[in-house]
Amino acid sequence: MSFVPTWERQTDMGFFLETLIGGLMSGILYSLVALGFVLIYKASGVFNFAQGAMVLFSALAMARLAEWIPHWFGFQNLVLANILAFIGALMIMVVVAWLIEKLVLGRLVNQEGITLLMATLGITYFLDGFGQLLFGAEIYKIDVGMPKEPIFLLEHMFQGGILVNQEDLAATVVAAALVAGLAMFFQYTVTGRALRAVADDHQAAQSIGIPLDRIWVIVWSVAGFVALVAGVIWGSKLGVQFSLSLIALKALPVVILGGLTSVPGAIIGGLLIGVGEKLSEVFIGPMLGGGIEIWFAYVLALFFLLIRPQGLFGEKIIDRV
Amino acid sequence: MKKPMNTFTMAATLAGLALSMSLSGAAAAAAADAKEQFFPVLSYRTGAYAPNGIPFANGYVDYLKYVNTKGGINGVKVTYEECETGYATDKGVECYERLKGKNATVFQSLSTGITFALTEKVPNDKIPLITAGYGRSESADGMVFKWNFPLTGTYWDAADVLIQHLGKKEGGLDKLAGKKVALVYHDSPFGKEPIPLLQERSKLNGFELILLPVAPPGVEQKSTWLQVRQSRPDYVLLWGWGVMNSTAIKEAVATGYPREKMYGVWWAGAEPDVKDVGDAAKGYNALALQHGAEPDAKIVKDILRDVHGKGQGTGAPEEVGQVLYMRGLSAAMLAVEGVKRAQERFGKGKVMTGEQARWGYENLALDQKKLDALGFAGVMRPISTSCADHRGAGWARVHTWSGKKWEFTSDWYEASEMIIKPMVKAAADKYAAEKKIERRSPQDCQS
Amino acid sequence: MSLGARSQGEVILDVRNISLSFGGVKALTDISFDIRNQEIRSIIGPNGAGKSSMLNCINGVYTPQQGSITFRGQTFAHMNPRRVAEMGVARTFQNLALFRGMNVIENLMAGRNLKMRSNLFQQALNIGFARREEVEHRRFVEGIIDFLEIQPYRKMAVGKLPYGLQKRVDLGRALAMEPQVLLLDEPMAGMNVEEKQDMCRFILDVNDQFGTTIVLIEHDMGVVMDISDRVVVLDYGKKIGDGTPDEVRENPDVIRAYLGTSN
Amino acid sequence: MFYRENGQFKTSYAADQQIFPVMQDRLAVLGLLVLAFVAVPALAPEYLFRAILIPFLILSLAALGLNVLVGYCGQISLGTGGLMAVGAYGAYNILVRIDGVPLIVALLMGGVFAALVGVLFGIPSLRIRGLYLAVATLAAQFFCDWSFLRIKWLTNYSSSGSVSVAGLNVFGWSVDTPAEKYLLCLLLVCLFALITKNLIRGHIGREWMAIRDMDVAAAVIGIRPVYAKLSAFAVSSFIIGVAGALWGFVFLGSWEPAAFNIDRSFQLLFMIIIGGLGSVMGSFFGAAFIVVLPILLDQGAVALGFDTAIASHLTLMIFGSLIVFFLIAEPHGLARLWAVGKEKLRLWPFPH
Repeated sequence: MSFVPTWERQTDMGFFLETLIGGLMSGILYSLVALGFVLIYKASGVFNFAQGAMVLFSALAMARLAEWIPHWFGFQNLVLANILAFIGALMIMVVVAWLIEKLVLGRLVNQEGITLLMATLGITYFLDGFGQLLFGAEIYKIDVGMPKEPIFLLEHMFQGGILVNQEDLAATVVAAALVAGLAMFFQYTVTGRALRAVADDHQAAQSIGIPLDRIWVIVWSVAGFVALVAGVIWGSKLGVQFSLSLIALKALPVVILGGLTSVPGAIIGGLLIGVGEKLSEVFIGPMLGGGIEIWFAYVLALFFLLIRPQGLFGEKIIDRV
Repeated sequence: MKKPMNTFTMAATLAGLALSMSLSGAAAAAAADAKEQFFPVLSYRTGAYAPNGIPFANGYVDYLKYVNTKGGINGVKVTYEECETGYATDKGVECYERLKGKNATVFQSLSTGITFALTEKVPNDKIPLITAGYGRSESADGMVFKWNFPLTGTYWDAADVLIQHLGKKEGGLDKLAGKKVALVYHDSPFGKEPIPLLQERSKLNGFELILLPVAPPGVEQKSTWLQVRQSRPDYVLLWGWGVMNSTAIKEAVATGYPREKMYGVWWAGAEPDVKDVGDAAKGYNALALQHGAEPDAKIVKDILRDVHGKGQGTGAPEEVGQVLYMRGLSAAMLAVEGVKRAQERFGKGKVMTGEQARWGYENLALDQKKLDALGFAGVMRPISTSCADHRGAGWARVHTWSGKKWEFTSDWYEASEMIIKPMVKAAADKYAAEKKIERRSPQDCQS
Repeated sequence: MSLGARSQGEVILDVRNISLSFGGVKALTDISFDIRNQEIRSIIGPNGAGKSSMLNCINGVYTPQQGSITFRGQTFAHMNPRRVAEMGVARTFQNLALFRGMNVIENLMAGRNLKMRSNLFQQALNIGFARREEVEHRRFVEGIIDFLEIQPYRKMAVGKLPYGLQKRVDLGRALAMEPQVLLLDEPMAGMNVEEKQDMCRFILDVNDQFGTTIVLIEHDMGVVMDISDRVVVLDYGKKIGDGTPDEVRENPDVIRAYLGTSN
Repeated sequence: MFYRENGQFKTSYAADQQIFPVMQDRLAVLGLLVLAFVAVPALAPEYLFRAILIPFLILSLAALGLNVLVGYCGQISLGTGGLMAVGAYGAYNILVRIDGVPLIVALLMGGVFAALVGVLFGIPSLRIRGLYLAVATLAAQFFCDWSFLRIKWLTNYSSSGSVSVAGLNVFGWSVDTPAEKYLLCLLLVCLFALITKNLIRGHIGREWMAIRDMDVAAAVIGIRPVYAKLSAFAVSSFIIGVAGALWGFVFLGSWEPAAFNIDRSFQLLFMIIIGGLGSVMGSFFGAAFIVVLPILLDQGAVALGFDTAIASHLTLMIFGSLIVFFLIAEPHGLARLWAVGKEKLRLWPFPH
């Protein structure tokens, strides 16, 4: 018998908080994907549309390997299978990153942003096709043993309490940790500093002996890693399936809102968008017939841009003539 | 600026032409002399809806293969060609144009969008269009939609049956008064089809209808379920397709909405929708378009023996008998039976044109005896179409996910004519007016 | 040409107490100077002295925080580029700002945009008026092309031209506006001697033939001292000298700015 | 040898300013117009019309419109699909709400609506630039999609939200055979190609390009960015709107908002990038490439005996790689390749 909660009628405040928390939870996931964009844009000036495809690709790899590896090696330990699958998927993403640098970006240096954007769209097509060809197009399962049932918080404060889903909670923690970790990595590690140097000025970076191509491979690998984590989180929640690649569209308003070049921007932008779209859908949506959250996220970003054309944390542009 | 464009395209398109001709030319020629009945298959094995598209396509193709193992349609060999639409309308149109030239018998798109586009084209090409359990609800009116056949039921039937079932649960339709019913729907023509009927019903039975659209493909439903939690409906109707279904069930789990109170349309009640949710989906209900999962049906055993047994199987054998596989299977069966019926009039053992096949579909008379003979005992109920009624039957029942498999949990319902008929007529007339077409005359029905 | 006479001409552009800063950085502090009709007025100063910023204020590209600019008796707290152009002020740019995607003729024709009247529909259908107008302005532009001696490059994309010629096209685009005041931002930077001589010739001819007032930013002191009527000297955004070339040459602050405080 | 302009001296600027200054070009174009208007309708089979030529023409029209904005005015837009939808539904509403309105008028009105919406969503371009603008335009895309799904009035209260149009009729000429539909599209495409060409060689065109190449310099010579950008948005959206109306009326006949979803926007952006930014003929190249290639690949793969799933996966992969390949091989698009080829031909057989 499946679990049936006793939903008491909620106080408006309780429900508002619940929506807010829900927004923050999806928001942190958007931040995660957005980080992928920002990392790559900072280091190589590429607006990487393939981020979504990479999420799908890595998630597919993870899901399928988790199925196959026990077959190949004949053991039944779920945890071990998942760990091995994760490592395997990660290695695959590194290879992908390396190939992308070698075959595509390495040959497109100093092209205009739009050309690079298109190139990544080409990569998107390729990965979508290749991923489904390799791993299949059906719906697959990533079971990292996340708890599914909701729990109720603050029931003594608000009648009906605040419903929070444990899986989301876990996901949020992981995402938050990763986001923090990446921010650290950028700030304090040697590679991180190198990355920022590259981001600030390619020529200069090269002249002080930072090897661009290797940096790019690293960045794309990191982006691949981010994609993988995002893929695992969403995959275990929604099942791994083609539609995962659409997460990219969720991250776009985030990156422009936060500023293409800003790590904190990606984080804050993600939370803003997440909260904004949930609140809008739940509280404004019904008046407009619902389904407004997609365009609302973009319109929200648009209005921020009208105030700060370079995004919340992006660098200001001054015309020099 | 025509110069480059023309040289360029002519080259390219002529190449494309050459290819497509070389493919089709052969088939068409063959169909003419060697007695072959050609069935085009618009399928989607890729993209966001692949998980549901694949088993359907496999069932469809397997049945066509099976017919040949039984010596074809009264000796006429069945041929088919698949074309991948990816559930995209323009791709579907391209496939239609590519395949119709090969004496296509009948098209089934398994996509509301493509159905809408093809509905405009089939009358000129004189090819019937079967939309078993989907498409335009008003196309049940054969007097306006001469070439459309929403056999076995439309979305209005589905919605009506669901409400009847809820009424039964409550102990009488009158008990629905004051209850809240939320419709969580795929935000597209497919998802919006049932709304008019549900609104009609809510007026009639006095329940409150809450509409919650989900943007396709439906991976983002958090706010939808927040709203469910807020409005605390007594029942949730799920009008989804593809990944939207499993997502909805997962979100229901996440918000702790009882699965027992969820009822899906017959496109939201198959294995792909629940299998990766597993136990958590236990208790979730959905309509069955007559059949459900039928592992024990005679036809399934036959196919396993005669098609998969001979290594001819399209998909994995364990998928044979699953819900969407059966959906494809029965769709193919209807397509074939129409041709059989047409042969009774235009000559046994002859290849039927699309136009002749159309008569067959309009005069289907599948009684229980025939169905049993076909091995569909317990899978389907009798269907008999007519000039006025292109739907043939409005039967459906509810099945429930046990955590392992789908089990029937209700007996048969029939959609209530008194509500649906006038709605169909009105909608059909509106369409006819828009398209400036006349209702068919009685003598046209004889043709 | 007698220097004295022109320096006596009435003031057509008067810059008063202009101050401009980006964030905290002060680019210009309380700059004032005037420009007389038909004279050649040079602005000199070390790099980063704020010369280009000064022109940008006059053009209305930048908006100064303080000060005013008076043009032919009208005073503005801040200009907008369109209005400045309409009042007959044209401009060339320090590091080329040509329209690289267009050829020479198109660049010059673009300079005529203020003079062209045909509306979108007339152009879309390319009917009589639009077509006639196009031809008539083409004729004018061809005049400039001859004047600047760049006939062979008419149809070449400006991006492909050698640097010196690009500078000429830049000048040509400004001339296409039939300006009364011409702001030249380092027109001879990076040129060899012959090219500089040509450019000087063009500037002087423009000044003579069309009586165009010239405001010149240039590093080459020789050129500046040769052709200018009066010179303004900026350093670190402040005005440190103003007067005839001789006066400026004698000015101790100027000498310090250029030679450092060593002597 | 034969492609040479020696001896073709321009005696007037007007002669020098025509679209095809070289006589051989004029002849070739004439010939190809004859081919397109006479030979093709006579010879081509139905499949070619319905599945390739008609979509190709309509999408080249849309690409042309987008190229005005992106290629000539330098404002990247991802809202194209939405604007096509505005065109289609706008035209539809005119048709069903005003009795006996001529088809052409309805189509053009579709364009007008699209232009209005386009200008509205173009306003941010006055402040926002580059990729930021590109993403911001997605707001237009999603908002349009949503409104046609949600606002019943726009779909004339059809229960499902998808609409369809009656038999097409242009001033008594009823357009129903594929060939006729093809001709209708071809006519409009030629018309708009000509108009666009006129605009971009007129001074409005130069203003767009000036803004694209160096907006500060443009402002200094008196070009108003507001006017230049918004006029580009208007013209571009108008053409795109008409294309959208054709897509709905002529190609699909009955459609839902999903027919103009975001994929369409990307598809069109591909066309102009592959074909060549800032080139009218590039729009046609790009459209041809993007429309025909997947079909060829798909049919090819199927012909080689792959099952349809694998075939379309392969198609995706090859398609993606080809796009990347083209971007690497010739970032300025097929149009540039064409121009280079022509240059070579001009000098042939003498290398210099």
